[in-house]
Amino acid sequence: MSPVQNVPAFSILILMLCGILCLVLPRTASRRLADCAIALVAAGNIALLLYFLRGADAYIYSMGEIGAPFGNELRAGMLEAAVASLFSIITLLSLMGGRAHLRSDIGRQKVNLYYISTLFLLCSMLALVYTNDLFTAYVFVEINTITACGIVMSKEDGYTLAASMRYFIMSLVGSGLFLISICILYAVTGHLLMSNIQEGVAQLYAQGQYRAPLQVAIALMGVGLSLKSALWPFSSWLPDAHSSASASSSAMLSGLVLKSFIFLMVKIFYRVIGVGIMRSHAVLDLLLVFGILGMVMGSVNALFERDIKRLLAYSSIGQIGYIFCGIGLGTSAGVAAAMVQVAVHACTKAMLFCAAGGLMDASGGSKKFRDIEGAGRRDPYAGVAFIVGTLSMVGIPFFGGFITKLSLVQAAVTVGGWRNLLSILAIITSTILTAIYYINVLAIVFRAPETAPTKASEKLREEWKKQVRLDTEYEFAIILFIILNLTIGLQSDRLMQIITTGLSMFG
Amino acid sequence: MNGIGILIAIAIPILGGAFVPLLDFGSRRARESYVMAIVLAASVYTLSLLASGQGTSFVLYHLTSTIDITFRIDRYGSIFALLVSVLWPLASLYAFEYMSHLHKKNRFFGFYTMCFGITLGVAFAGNFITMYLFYELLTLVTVPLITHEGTREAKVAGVKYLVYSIAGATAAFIGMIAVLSHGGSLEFDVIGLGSAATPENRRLFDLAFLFMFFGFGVKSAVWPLHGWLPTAGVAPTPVTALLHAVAVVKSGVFAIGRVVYFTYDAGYLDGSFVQKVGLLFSAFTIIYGTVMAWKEMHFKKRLAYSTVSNLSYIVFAFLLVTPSGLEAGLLHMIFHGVMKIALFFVAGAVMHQSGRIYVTELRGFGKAMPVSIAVFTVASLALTGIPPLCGFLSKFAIAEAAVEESTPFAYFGIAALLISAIFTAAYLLTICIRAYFPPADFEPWSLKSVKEANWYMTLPLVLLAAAIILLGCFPGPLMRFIGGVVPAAFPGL
Amino acid sequence: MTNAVTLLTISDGLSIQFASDGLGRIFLCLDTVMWILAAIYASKYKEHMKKPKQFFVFFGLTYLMLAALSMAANYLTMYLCFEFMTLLSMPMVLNDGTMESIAAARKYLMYSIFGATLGLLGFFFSAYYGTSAVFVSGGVLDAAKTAGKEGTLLVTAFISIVGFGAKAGLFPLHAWLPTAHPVAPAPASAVLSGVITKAGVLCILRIVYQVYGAAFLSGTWVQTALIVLALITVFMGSMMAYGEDLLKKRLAYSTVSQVSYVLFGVFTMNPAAVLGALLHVVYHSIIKDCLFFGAGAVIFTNHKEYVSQLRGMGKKMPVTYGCFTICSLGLIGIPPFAGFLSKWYLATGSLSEGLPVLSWLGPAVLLLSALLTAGYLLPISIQGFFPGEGEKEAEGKEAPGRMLFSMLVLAAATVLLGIFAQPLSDVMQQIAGGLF
Amino acid sequence: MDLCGFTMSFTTAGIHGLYAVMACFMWFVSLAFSLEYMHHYKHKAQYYAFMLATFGATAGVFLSADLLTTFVFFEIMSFTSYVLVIHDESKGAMRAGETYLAVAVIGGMVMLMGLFLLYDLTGTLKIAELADACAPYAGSGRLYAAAVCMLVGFGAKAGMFPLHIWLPKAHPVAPAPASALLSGILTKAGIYGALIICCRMLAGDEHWAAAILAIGAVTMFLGAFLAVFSSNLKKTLACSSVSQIGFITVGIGIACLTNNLSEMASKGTVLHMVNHSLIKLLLFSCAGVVYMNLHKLALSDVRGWGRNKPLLGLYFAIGALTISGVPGTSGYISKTLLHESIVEVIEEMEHAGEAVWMLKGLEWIFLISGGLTFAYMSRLFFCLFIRKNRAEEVQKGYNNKMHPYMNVLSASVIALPAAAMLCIGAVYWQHHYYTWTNLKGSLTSLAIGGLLCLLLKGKDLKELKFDLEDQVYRPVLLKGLVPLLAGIASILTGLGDNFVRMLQGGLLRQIQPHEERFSPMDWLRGRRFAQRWQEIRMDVLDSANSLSFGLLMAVLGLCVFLIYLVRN
Repeated sequence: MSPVQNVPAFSILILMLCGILCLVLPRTASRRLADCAIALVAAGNIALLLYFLRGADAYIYSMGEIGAPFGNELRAGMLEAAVASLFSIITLLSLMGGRAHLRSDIGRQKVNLYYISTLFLLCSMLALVYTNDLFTAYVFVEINTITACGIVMSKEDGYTLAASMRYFIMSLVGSGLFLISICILYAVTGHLLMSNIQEGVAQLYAQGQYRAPLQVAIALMGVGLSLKSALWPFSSWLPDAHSSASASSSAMLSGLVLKSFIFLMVKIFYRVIGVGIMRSHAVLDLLLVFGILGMVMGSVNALFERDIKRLLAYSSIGQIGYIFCGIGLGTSAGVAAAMVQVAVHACTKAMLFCAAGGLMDASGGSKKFRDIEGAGRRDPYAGVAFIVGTLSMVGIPFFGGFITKLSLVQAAVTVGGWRNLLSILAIITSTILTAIYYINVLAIVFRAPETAPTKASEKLREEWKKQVRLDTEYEFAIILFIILNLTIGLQSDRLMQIITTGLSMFG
Repeated sequence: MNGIGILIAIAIPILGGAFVPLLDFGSRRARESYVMAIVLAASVYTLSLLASGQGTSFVLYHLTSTIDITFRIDRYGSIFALLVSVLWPLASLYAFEYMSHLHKKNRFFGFYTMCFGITLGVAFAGNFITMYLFYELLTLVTVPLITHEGTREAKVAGVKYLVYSIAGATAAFIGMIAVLSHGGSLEFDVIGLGSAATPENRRLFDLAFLFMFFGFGVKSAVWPLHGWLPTAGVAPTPVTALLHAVAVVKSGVFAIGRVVYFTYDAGYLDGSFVQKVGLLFSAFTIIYGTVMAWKEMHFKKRLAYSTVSNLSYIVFAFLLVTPSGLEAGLLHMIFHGVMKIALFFVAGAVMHQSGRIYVTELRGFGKAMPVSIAVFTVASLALTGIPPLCGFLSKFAIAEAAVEESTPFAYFGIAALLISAIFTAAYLLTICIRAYFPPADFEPWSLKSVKEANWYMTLPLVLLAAAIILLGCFPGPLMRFIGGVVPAAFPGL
Repeated sequence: MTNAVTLLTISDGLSIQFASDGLGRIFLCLDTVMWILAAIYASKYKEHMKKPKQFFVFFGLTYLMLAALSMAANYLTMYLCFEFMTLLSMPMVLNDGTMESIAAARKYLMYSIFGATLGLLGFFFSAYYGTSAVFVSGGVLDAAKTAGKEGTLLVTAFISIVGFGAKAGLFPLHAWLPTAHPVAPAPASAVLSGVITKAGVLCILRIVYQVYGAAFLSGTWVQTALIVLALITVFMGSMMAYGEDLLKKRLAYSTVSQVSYVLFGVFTMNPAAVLGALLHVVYHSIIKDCLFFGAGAVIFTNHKEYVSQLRGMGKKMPVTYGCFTICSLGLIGIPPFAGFLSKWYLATGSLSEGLPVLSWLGPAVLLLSALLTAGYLLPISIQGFFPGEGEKEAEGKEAPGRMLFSMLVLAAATVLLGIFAQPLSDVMQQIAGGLF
Repeated sequence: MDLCGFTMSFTTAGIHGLYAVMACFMWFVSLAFSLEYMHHYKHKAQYYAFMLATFGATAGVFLSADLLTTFVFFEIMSFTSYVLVIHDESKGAMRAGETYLAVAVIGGMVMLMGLFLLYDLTGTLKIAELADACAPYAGSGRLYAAAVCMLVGFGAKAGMFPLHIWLPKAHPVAPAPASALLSGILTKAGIYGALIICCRMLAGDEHWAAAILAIGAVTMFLGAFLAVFSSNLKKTLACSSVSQIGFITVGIGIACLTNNLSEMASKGTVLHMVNHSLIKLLLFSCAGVVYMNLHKLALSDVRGWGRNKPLLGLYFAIGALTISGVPGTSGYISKTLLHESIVEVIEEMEHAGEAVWMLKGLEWIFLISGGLTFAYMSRLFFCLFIRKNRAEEVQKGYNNKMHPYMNVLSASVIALPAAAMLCIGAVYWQHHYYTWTNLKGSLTSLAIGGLLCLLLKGKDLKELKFDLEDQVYRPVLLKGLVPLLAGIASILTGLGDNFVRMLQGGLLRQIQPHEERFSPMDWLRGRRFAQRWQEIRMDVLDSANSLSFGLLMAVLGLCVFLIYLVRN
């Protein structure tokens, strides 16, 4: 039992503790505390990842000494460590990236509350990643919902409140369904710990009993978590929520929150219900079809958008579709592709949202394309970040997007029949559409001002250019983001290894 | 000279081009000399590489366990590199003068020079992934060149070009991955599918081939996917001349050649269903291209459609999957590049000097712009296939290869060749007639304002005309250089 | 073709070679003589032209190409010279610069290039299936390679012959002749129909006898199809000429029909018929040039284009009309003059070849066309010399000296070659024999 | 001697020589006569040039030893004689010349075709070798084809039935000496050819002989019939030529039938040819004299002119008597020979038991046409020399013989042929010609003639309305055949051009500058429902963002999940 092994428990506890402390500390102190806490957690998780990389096997970490039925367990493997460290790094970077907006959007006195909800958000995400107990998972799902709505509501203008309320209600519906499915599982198998439930379910399937309740449980589980992670039919809340929130919060929401629920769904499917049953289970076809619809519909809607943040939100729906298409393929290669997309999309989308924040600063806070024209020239950091983001989204080698497309196509090609054809067609159309609207935005962002339509907007742009304040922290975050994306792109080989070994340890 | 030389050859124009928009040049002269220096350095270096560095390869980066970015100079790639590196300096010289009255020159020349490096990347790519990388970058770099003039028309053309290219690239990418995942090797020095081509996954390899054929077919303007080429005619002439006659479209055809000869081999493709499909589509495009060229009265659109048809010459030759077919295709690739760039330059010169874009407005230009129209006549005679000039040679080689193949599809190809020769004569020579022999009641003073372009434009024209004539009469060394490809592509022979 | 001179070797299979053989020599002498006379004629006619300088430039260049064509030793050189001859002779047609002449020139160019391209098809196949690039009497096809491929080779032979037939005014592609001639200046149309159509005939001769070989083609459906085409052209040409009022267009249609006499002889692939064909080549060039010179003289001096306007001109232009009448009689085939002998050999050759129906139908059509030729040529001379006393006095003066000189030379040639034809027919006999 | 690219051979053997001499004699007489005749004519130089040229050509035709040489001179003769026909360029002359030339050229072409077929069949055209060259192909169709073609050629020149139309028109318009030669010698050239065909190539072929006899009979009767009804002096003589040619054709037919064995037939034919030439020379000269003085030829005008011109009357009488075959004249001898040859053949055939009625009919037609000949000749003689002109003063004008109507030279020259005929008659004055059977034949025809002459005396017969050429040949040829062929030719010529024009109009239509190409997107954008779609989309978007829509979609998704999972 090397000291590193208890990193998961410690990281959750530290985040809770700091969350509470922030309540009482003054503004600047709470800011520094939150940053340190997140940095510490990130370091811990990276150490854990290195530990696993040196060849250790996944282990169960039981909380306290109480026995099985009542005690609580965490399970840590290479995949969990990697995802957790990624989440924490991105949260840190998003906070730093969106700092300027926090000041202007949230106002002085409420900043502490913002830090509290961020910390608790990260704590709940790490818990979802590590937990091995269904009920704990439900508890942290609830915490996650509340804190996510919290960081959305923090912006306090009429439109955001309406959007967050809509987001809150839809999430509660999702977690409600999730709770019902847990109750059914508990009623049927009598256990709450994932490993025990798995044995129970395996027995039931073997004896052929309770087939219907199990199906219903899986269905509710699927719908609940899809709703939380914005799979296409259930994603109508996402565009308003993510676009109206402030830069850092939308980065966290799009990048991390959605992914945590997906990670939970994968864990439940493979650890609770078991690989054998899931391989040929009908829910995967549904996930594949809705995933494909999501890919296409997300991109189509993004094509017609004239507001940069809504465009990025719709693009998230599309990318989530990608992930579910990977899961829906049913093979381990498919899930690996999904996991790669989780990692890559997290980094890219967070960076894009921060860059969008920067562009909005450089064009007087407006999100409309008309005003953003030439913003890339005024705020070069945001411009370059946007270029890297677009290249990755389009799938140019050397960038993250390429490896996702590569792995997904590899997975799709090995699967035979209609799945193969449908997914390939979807990939082609979504790549084209993504390329169109991203490069369209790129063209607008970098269009030389001379061709802008009116004289008046000429003068306006001049003052905006003067307004751009030098914000070192924001630039530092953008640079880090770009480095993170490039490393993911270049080190994609090692990332692939981590994910595949992680998955093999997963079951 | 180890592999690093290849990287340098590619890096000089890309980095050089990237810096152009950033440096602010005092005068036009400074920018031109800088750009010309970069381009000349790159092409001279590449030519020296071609001479000495045959066969060296260099692994830049291991992307994943099975895939890495490698560069290799093999005879097939060096032919394309030769064409590009010879024509780029000429095109740049031409572009300096042409762009004199257009705005945003820095940005234009930046992308223009980067494009040179990326095309070299396509030529020297060692395996499919590297070629795909540079293929995609080529699209992204050329989009701003097309939308350079900023008019609504240019933007529509840019988006259309982007959509077609991205769709094509993705389809090719999927085909490539299908081959990779089923055991085929993507390396270009491993010829053919070898053991992987077992009967049961034959259908999948056929499907993959079709995906790749039509994927790369977008750039080489095969019939259903050619829509973007004529609309891209609105771009400034150096772009249409160099990219849409030489670099971009030829990279599409070059990629199809890689697929046919290096990923699949003659054994697999000869007589197969996909070969028939390919031959049929390319032969039909030959006819479609020339007929549309005859129908189009807009000068550059007419030349664009003529490019559509001539590219399918090369695709048709490649798909014959015989050594003579490969040689014929490469020969036409080079000759068509030279001829078509000359024609586009003349079109550009006419447009630059007199602003006339329609073919019917060229009456009496024979006297007004003697040099340009003379070069135009030489180039159109060559393209029509009049013997001493180079056009005939490649047309003859393709026809010979088709006759050797002697299958119904090959004969349909020959018929297409002849029909297109007739239409080429129709839509090019009528322009020469209008230019040289205006009707009796034509007042020469109406062209008083039109003078011959200055030496920036006429020098490349004259050099190209000389090249057309010399290549036509003394193709010996070039044909031997191309002959070297056969042992690489056909290890069995 | 022995001792070919190689001007330029492009690649192993392709080279531009020249060699002089019997056939080539006939055509070269013919071109040279006709060109000299046309030049003399044009030196006076140029006052009537708008751009004489441009005319003479292309006049000379076309001669150069024609000479090269007759000396061409392989298919490639022949095709090259053929294309350039078209390109260089086209400006002569649009010399007047009227919109109509430009349209006619474009039509001429397009038909010839269409024909040449079809001819190219023959080149592709013969280059592959043939043994030697140089023309060899009796055909170059390599028996081993063409074992299974006769069908396709016959098709290509038919297409390339019809292609080159475009220049010789063979039926499907003859339409450019009647449009190009009325607008071209007289010396140009004289040379165009007298000599340049013969270039097409020369190419067809080379292809039939020295690329595919008479043995390969005779007796096949290609031969029958080609003879039928030739006969259709013979009949159609003379029929259209019979009804045409514009003098030069009438002569153009007559060219269409007369050149198909030659083609009929070539396609019957019989030594006597070929002899007749070669003779007719010479005779037709001489006669037709003289007729066109006559027509040109009438236009030059009295600006009258239509036949109906020429009543009674014979009295005013005795020499012109004299030559015109002699040549018309020659063309109709009245014995003492030149035309008769070639018709004689054509008919006897065709009959002795013994093709099922065509052997007698051929001569019948030839004679019918001769009758029609009489129908459209004699009235001109008759109305010229014997207008009938009722008509008013036609005004007009005789053509200038240099024009008359050319016409007189040609008329004399018609008479002399008609009567003392033996030396000429011996030479032709020897050459025709050599082809088989 | 090889000329025109092949060897021309000449011979003076047998009939060739005879007719060459005849040609010389005829030309001598007519030229001498035309000295005076042409005295006040225009284009004299042209007339004499072409007379000599025609003489040369005709001599060539007769002297040629092989058919090719014959054809060469035949063509030259046609064209040179054409100029003689249209000598005075009057409207009638031009039209007649046109017909003459057309028949000549068509005849020439068809004969050439015959020569081709013959040459192809036998390999030789030498007249001497023809007989045994054609023997092996006796009944073959190709030989018949060749023979028919050649017969058309020669028959056209001779004036046989279907192609005789030019004779009645050409002679009246030609100057008298020329028309004398035309009907005297040129027709004989045609007969010369026919002779070669029948007696050399197809001697002894019944079918061929029957055909020739039929043509001969028709020509004979038709000629005579037309002559009786013609009201123009020269036209009557021309028609009589046609009829006499018919007689000679019958003779040839008989010779061919008897395979040259019947000596009477061949001698009769030759003699009759000679007689006819001389008669026509004489008669046309007389007509020439009449025209020379009166410049009129219609019988009604010329009536009674010769009453006080005994010399002319004598010449005309000699001619008339000889041609009618009155016993004692050379005409009688040749006609009797022909008649007897027919009778001989009839007896022979009767003896052999074959059907003879056809030949009997022929004999009767022979006699009737002989009678008709006598009738129209006597009508001419009476009209010219016996009857008085209806108008008194015209008759008075004719009577006062103030200036000589023909000078001494022409008088003596005309005397020559008359004298020649008389001495021929005398030479053959042997008895056996005058046996009763021979006499019976000629007397019966004379009786018929006399009877007819009495019947028609005094009445002025009007011209025949029916004219074979205008009613039949010209309409069929010019109005029917030529437009049809011209239609076909123009369709063929237009084929290429129309195809190209159709292509350029349709498939290959060039897009003119500034022509808006139809682009589906713009079309859609402009349509009314495009705006409508815009509004719909805005509403959909707004509602899509509402919560209720979100919940609705969630519920739908849940239902799909449940249904799908429970089902399988």
